[in-house]
Amino acid sequence: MALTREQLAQRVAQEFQDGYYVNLGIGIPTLAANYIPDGMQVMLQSENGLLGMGPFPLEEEVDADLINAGKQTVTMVKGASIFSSAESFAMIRGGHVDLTVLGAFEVDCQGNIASYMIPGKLIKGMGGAMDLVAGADNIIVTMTHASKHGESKLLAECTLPLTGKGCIKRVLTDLALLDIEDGKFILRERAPGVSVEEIASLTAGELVIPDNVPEMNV
Amino acid sequence: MALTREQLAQRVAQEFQDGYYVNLGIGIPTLAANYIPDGMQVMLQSENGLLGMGPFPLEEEVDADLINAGKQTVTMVKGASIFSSAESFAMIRGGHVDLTVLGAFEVDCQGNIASYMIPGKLIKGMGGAMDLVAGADNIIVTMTHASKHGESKLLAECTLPLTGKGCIKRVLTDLALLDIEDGKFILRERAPGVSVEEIASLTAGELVIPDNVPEMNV
Amino acid sequence: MSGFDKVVGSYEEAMAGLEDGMTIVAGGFGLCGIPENLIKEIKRRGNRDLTVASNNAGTDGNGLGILLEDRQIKKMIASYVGENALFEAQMMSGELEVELTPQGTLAEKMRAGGAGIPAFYTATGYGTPVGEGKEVREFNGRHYILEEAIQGDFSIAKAWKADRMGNLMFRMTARNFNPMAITAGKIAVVEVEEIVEIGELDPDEIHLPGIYVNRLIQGTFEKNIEKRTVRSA
Amino acid sequence: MSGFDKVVGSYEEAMAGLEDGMTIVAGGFGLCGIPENLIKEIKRRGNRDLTVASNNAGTDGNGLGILLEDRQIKKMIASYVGENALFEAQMMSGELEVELTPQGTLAEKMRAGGAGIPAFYTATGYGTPVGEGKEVREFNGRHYILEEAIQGDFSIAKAWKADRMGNLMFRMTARNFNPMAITAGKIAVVEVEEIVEIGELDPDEIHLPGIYVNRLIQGTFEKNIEKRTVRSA
Repeated sequence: MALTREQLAQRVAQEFQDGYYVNLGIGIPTLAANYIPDGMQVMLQSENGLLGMGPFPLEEEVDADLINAGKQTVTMVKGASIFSSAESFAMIRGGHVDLTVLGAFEVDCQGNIASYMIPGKLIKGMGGAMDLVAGADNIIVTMTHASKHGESKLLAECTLPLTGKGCIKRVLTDLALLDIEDGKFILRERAPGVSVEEIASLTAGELVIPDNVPEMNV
Repeated sequence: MALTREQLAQRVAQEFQDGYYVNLGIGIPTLAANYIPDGMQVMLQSENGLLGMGPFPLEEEVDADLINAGKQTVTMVKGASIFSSAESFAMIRGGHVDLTVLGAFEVDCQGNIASYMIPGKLIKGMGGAMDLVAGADNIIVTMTHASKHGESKLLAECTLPLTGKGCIKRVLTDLALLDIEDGKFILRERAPGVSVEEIASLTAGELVIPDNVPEMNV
Repeated sequence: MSGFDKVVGSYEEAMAGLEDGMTIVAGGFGLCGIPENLIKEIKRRGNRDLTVASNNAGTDGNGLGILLEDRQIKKMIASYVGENALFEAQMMSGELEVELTPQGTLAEKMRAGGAGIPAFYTATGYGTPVGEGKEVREFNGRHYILEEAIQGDFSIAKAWKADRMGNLMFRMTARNFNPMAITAGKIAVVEVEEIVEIGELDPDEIHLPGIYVNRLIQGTFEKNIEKRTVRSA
Repeated sequence: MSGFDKVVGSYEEAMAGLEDGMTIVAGGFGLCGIPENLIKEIKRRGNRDLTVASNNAGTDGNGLGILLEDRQIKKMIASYVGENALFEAQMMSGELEVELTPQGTLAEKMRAGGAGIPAFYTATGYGTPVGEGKEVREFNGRHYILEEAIQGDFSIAKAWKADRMGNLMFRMTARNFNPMAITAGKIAVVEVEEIVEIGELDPDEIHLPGIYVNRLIQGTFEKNIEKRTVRSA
């Protein structure tokens, strides 16, 4: 079975370590904040200028001056700090954020990522995504493995305009967790009940299948 | 008579305008703060990260955490602000300071200035001087017109390592106030009792002497 | 203190001198911390052919979005424009020129513009459409592209508190692009929620020194929220 | 919260891992806001062949000056070294390599090192010895030189107050180079006058977020004054 959004978020959260500063993109990455293991603390960075993002506010706590990068109203946890956009991206570009999780339309086995533009159809802009992928050493891309029509999004070469070149090393899809090494996808984990064959058939880029591909623990 | 240090400072202060943000170098420039005309306010920038420098502290006010760029203990005026060195030089380099006054060993009629190093003799470093001369549109250099041995310091070409190239437009010496335009010194004012001839004899760079060269009002 | 009193008497005065074809650098992120009344004044003035550098272009009917209604903006330099149907329509039709710029690069370009840095290298955008036509250089085995500073004829920004000298404090994430935007404009106009007496702000707590601010005005703000998201108790 | 608790138990622990030949980026201006106890610990450790980037090199017997006594510093990157006779002697004799760097360029190089900017252009130093051997480029008719970022194996810095997560506040002009120095080191060590509980610092008033800080220690400080200058009442 393909992972649900919640399961994807759970699996992302397994990458967290106590003391990590983490930037979570809009959508599934953000959900991962709900699955931080007990006894572990991570500080969420929001690129509009907040480190230490808390949960959504109660109705009476809503403050127009306190939003996240997705423009949602949020709160701050203890130990939070506020800074300008220049400082926020100094932090990101300078590699100070421990883990970045974001979505994508396509990735390829060269570590390229396309996530911000579909020519002629969707031109919303890259926001902070280009800075995030260029600045972070440790990035997880979360995405569906294939389109609704069964077309692979894990390609030999991205077809859409790139968000970043050669910067992605780990991809989590609804079917599998894969690393990218030396121009190949390496299959690391399968979604529960999903066969290696199914994953292989939906992966257009070169895929290395180790002898043992365990099921994810979600 | 050559101007005294106090007279030099007085003449510098005549360049102030109400509302000016001013950076005053160590020595005579700093003295100019004592001659700010009544009813006028200027804010003094100290490049170690203070805008709104006040007078020296009373004995009981001395605080090791509050010094100026000359490492002297100082105070803050109302409306002062504190910032990092990067922000301080963003301000300077970005041209936000209205007037910069600093000393020099030599200037030349190309607008070059040498102020930080005498090879083999004195190597203290440029501190903020190179940033100040590169960042400011409005700079006054204060210096003695000639050495004790009567050698001009207003040259056709600086002999010492430069602090800045082509950036000086106004020089105040103990003998004269001069502008630099099109590769020439233009004599604007004389120190009281100093003749145009004396100034000309002590100016090695090309000097333009207008018909009327008034005495300074000091 | 008259020389340091940055307070102007009206929004008309605040934006006086803005001309057709000028470049404006604007603070704000989404609708958070935007200079909403200064934008309304620009709409009232009716200046056209403006180039605006701002992270977003507002929404339909809010923020910079209202300047699109009368086609006052010729070119937007922004990182994200996805909240605005009118924007998308004008961009698709070619009426509006758009220079999509990564968010961090945009913030740094504004900072550079204010800080006398004409250009800098960044890895952001290398190998992407953003890098096309830009110089690529390797430092320590990594590729970077050259990005140039942004400067404006005007900056418009919003802060929380100011003293009459223009020393500013921002409030929470309404800080965002505002400090850099202010530094990048020849004439920096800032609207605030409260103006206090000189000396009331602790020098250590001032977020941006008044040296960068030319005109200051106290306004009242709608503070619209794009995505009100709450949890239940 | 253990993962975010940056507080270490001793100065030994604070500087653990510093090796001969490493590069240190240090905060402080003159003797103001210098990490005096961290410097003493480096002296105690006896590491040699260090490269140190710091605006000044202390004075004879104070600050970084004490590292010169045992010839621990191989190279200084500084803007002003005029307060230190031993420094001058070692420089003149060639024992000490010195890279004189304009103050603003030094501050910006440290900021760039922390901010993922490998290099930037500045007019500062163009046409002077500082510009020799550096690329010159024209932007808008003016000449600029290319300056590269500074990064260190360690940063050492001093702040006023911190919470245990390393969120920092500085006090008056003791701020100076400290924030940038901290961002530019792989391992950033900060000593402070007071450590408060998490949540005690207002998020809007934090000068540097704890994300940049790896190790934190509370110390007591001599705070020597180079030029005590007073006026009479």
